[in-house]
Amino acid sequence: MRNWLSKRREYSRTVPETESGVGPMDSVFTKCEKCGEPIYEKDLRARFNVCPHCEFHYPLSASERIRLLTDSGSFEERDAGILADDLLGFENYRQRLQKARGRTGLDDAILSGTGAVGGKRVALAVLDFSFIGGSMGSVVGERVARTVELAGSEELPLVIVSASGGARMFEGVYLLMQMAKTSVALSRYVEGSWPYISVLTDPTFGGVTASFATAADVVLAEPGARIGFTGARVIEQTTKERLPEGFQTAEFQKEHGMVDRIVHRLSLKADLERLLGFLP
Amino acid sequence: MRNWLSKRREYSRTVPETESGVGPMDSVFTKCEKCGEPIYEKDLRARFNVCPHCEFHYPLSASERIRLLTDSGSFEERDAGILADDLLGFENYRQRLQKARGRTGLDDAILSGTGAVGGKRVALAVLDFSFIGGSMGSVVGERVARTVELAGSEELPLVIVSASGGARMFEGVYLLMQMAKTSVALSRYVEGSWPYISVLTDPTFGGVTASFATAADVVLAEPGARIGFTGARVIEQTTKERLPEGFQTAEFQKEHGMVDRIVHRLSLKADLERLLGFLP
Amino acid sequence: MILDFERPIKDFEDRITELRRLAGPSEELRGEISRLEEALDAARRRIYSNLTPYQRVQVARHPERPNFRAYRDALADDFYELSGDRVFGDDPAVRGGLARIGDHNVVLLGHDKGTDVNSRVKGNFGMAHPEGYRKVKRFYELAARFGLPVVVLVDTPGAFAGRGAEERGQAWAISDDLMTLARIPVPVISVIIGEGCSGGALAMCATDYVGMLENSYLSVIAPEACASIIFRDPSRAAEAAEALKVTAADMKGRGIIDEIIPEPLGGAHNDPQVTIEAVGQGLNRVLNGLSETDPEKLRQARYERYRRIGAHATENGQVG
Amino acid sequence: MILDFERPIKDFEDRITELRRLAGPSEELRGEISRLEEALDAARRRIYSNLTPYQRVQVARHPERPNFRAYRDALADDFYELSGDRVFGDDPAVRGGLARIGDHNVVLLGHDKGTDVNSRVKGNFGMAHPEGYRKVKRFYELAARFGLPVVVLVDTPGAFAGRGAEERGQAWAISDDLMTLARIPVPVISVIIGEGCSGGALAMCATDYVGMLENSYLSVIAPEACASIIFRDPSRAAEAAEALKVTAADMKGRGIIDEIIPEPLGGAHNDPQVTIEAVGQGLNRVLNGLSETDPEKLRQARYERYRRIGAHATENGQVG
Ligand SMILES: [Zn+2]
Ligand SMILES: [Zn+2]
Repeated sequence: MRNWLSKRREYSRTVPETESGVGPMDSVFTKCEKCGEPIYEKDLRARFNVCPHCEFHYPLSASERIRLLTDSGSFEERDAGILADDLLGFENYRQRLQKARGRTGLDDAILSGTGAVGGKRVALAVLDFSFIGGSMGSVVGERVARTVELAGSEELPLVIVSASGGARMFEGVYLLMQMAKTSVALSRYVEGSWPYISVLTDPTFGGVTASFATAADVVLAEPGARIGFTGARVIEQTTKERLPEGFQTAEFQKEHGMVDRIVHRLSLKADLERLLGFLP
Repeated sequence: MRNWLSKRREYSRTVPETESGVGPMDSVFTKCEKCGEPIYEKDLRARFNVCPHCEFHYPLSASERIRLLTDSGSFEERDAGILADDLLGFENYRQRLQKARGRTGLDDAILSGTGAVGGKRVALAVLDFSFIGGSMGSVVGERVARTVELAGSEELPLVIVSASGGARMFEGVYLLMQMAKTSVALSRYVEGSWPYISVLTDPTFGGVTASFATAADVVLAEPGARIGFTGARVIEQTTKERLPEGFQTAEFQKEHGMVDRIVHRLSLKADLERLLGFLP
Repeated sequence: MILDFERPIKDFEDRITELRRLAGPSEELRGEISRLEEALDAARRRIYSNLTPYQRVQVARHPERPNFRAYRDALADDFYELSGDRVFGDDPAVRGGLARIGDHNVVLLGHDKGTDVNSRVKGNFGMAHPEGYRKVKRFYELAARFGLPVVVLVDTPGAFAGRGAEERGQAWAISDDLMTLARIPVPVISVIIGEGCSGGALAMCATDYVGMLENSYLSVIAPEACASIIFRDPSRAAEAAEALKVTAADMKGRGIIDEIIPEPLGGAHNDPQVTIEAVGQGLNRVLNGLSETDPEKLRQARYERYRRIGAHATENGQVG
Repeated sequence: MILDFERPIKDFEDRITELRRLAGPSEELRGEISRLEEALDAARRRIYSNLTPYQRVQVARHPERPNFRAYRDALADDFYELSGDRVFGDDPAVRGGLARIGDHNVVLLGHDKGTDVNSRVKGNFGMAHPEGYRKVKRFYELAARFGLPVVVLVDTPGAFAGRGAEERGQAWAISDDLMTLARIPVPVISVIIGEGCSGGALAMCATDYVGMLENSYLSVIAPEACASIIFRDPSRAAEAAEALKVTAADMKGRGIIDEIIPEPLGGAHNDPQVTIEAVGQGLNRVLNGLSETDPEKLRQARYERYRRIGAHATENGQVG
């Protein structure tokens, strides 16, 4: 969550939230915040929010991500209608939830269910950064755990796409326990022999990274995605250390042995198809 | 082996080989090569070749090591009479073996069997640096493997004390295969639940370190022991890099997370007793 | 060190000491002294029976509060420390090894906050690096291999946030601990003896039994950090501690922990001996209970326990 | 690059090219040319059918010899590279991933000597660091988890000897690979395509099937290093190679490997295509054979195979 906000602030400079998670694209044509080139909104949408000029990957909503990855019409949502409960009575949490639900049309920062990827059926969970920064709370934890169990019981490969600023501290210790919840579920799944593929997108931090997002057989990441435990801003504040260029990028994580491959968003589906083709 | 000789050269400056592996102690009284203080041979023997002034650990023969670690009279040697066979017809190998056997009274660079440590029966193998630098060859590999199997079949804890300059290249690929041999044996042993404790003494390098000596549940090392894969001299020659003070010492390896504890020779038996007391 | 809210207590203590000095052997001030002693006792009771969450956080951080070393030395008849992650280094922020507690051989580990400036710095104030979490994983697996119960004493402000920690996969190391904890077929029990903050604490307390000392806390984030994010004002840490519901009582009330271990009046630092004994009795009781349990049942119960916890409701209102 | 002993071959080749140039379209020199071509063929045959062990070592190191990349690109219908040891880094000296070879999905890995100066330096000439061996362990375990056979192409001058490698536990990483290899219940097959030197090679070829290309070598130490130690004279490498018995024929004769895969006349670098096809056929044959085998039988056979090898005799003379 601390990460979430630091990230969010950076973001709001470049990408005001919209339902699709797309940035300054609501006019017919706009300027890429990264390379400054003009982009037509339709081009950007057609490329799932990847700049046609500099290939910068803008945030992508869970629904668009599912459209990107699954064979058309194959996705069936599961576990809809699970809603966060403000058990701590945390100042403004209910309002925040209302606002996020209204703005995104989502129950919470996740969509999950089953779908086909190149004809192969998988259990799929996708986090959505536009819902309170994709922060992990009880609903994300519960739906991830149920998706893992679904994969186990139906003997399906498991694919989870993460985008999370970190913890949703409005839920206090409950969200901490979601790390344990998703881990116990995964620890059972991996006793079987179906693969778990994790896809890390910008940004993935905190409790998500420190639990299910990194516990996969294969870890893929989108170019330039910022991935880590604690956000760079917080680290600089606490350690007073200047961090190197590219710190915590997907490329940095690959160089440090934490990520298997950097995959361009527009080839992500093809990569998943290849990968799943090799595996049970 | 390359290590063995580089080490050996260093050694010969400090510790001419004698049957006991003890250094310049054959006169009644001598000077510690390390601290320069005078030492009476009997004191040194009484302290198992640890200098009473500077605590420098001189090499210790396998038989003395067994006397140090096992309850008196409890050790029963196994697998005696396994002799190296010069299958490659390597120049001078037979002569070297003859010489080493004569000088040390050993079949090869190892003694193995069963013994009691504080009343607890264990399978024990001890390498002897004074036999061709404790280099691993077929006999070391075979007797280590048999000791591992003995421990497995009699459900005993396993203790191996290593001292090895590295590979005995006179045996060419056979010695390489001893690494595989000891590993397959150990991989079965660890399917059981009896502990394997490895003790690293000065020097432990090459094939021994890269196989059974490091594959233990608990790894102990004597103070100042030089431990690694490739010897410092070779590394400096090949990389032209100046190596830091204390490189590859037991303390260095502990700092780098490779060794559990540094144990003074004179408390090694007590440590083993404590350790074994906790374990099956 | 005296915490602000402990000031009145300190004042009474000082005055009593002073009077004793004046009175010397004479009987004169006896009455006055005993009156003050009663006031002191009352003040202690008043203050400590009404600690706010943030005051408890301060007590949990008290430098004189008994920490891992104190428990280890008092409760383990023998402790054989093991070290190293076998891949990069040895992190003194977490320590562990083989220990005998009561009749039980166990793997004992915990965060080491140290006892003086040097050891505190060496132990990075209990904030572990990936090396530390990988050493912890080694301990979990060692325990599983030998069928030994694991006892964890949790006391950390969180996993360390720094460049090296990120470069070496802090998140990966913590995740790996959680996966290992979920898997090992031996009893795993933990007591939060001070601070239990962030995933750095969870990696060592997602266990079959979780006890909390009365004034310890468990939180996803430090109240100060939470305040500076939510309220944009670190000085509102007390409110954040309140809102985050971090106390042992909160956790027990929500069924997240098994037991609150009471502290002596004036907090653990006021009587370490009594505190340590209380923890020791708890550990022995739990070890006796769990050591009989069938490993598969343990894993099953652990699964169900952590699979359940959450603050969510399905649309038909029933909590999932 | 021309090896010294290949010089006569090169001379014939040059003269033939020259004559062809002079002759142009005319028929004149036809006779002379074909005479030279026969001589060239004879020279090749003469030289390559009598290679000394050290000459084979030089052939095994030939920069134009087909290496991991060539086999990967030619033999894998698809190759999905995976990377990273999940604790410190990714070592390009060894590469691996998921691949389809013939009808088999496998985990394919090997030492990457690169194809040009940059990639050779990046891959550290096939000398891996601990990160590399830990990545290899990850591949072994991934294969075990999914029941995929492992195919290893070995081509290394040895595990890297350097400061960082020692600091991060080179010996520990290699030992861990050997322990993992011994354990995994899937077929593991390796082909030594070039250099197979030291424990750095063994960590990747203590397998259920070991093939060696005709001019590859397997040795505990580089002949040059052996010579400088034993003979105190690196220039006596040829003698050392002789004494160490490093050739494929030696290994086959001693029952240490399963098969010698013949190379085309003039060595693999003289006709990579043919060489790669030969290896490919061998891999397919072995994969077809082993993929049916019961996992426990595999482990048992692997155990017996490596438990047996040794050059020792018991006093009553019978080899143990
Ligand atoms: Zn752009
Ligand atoms: Zn001395």
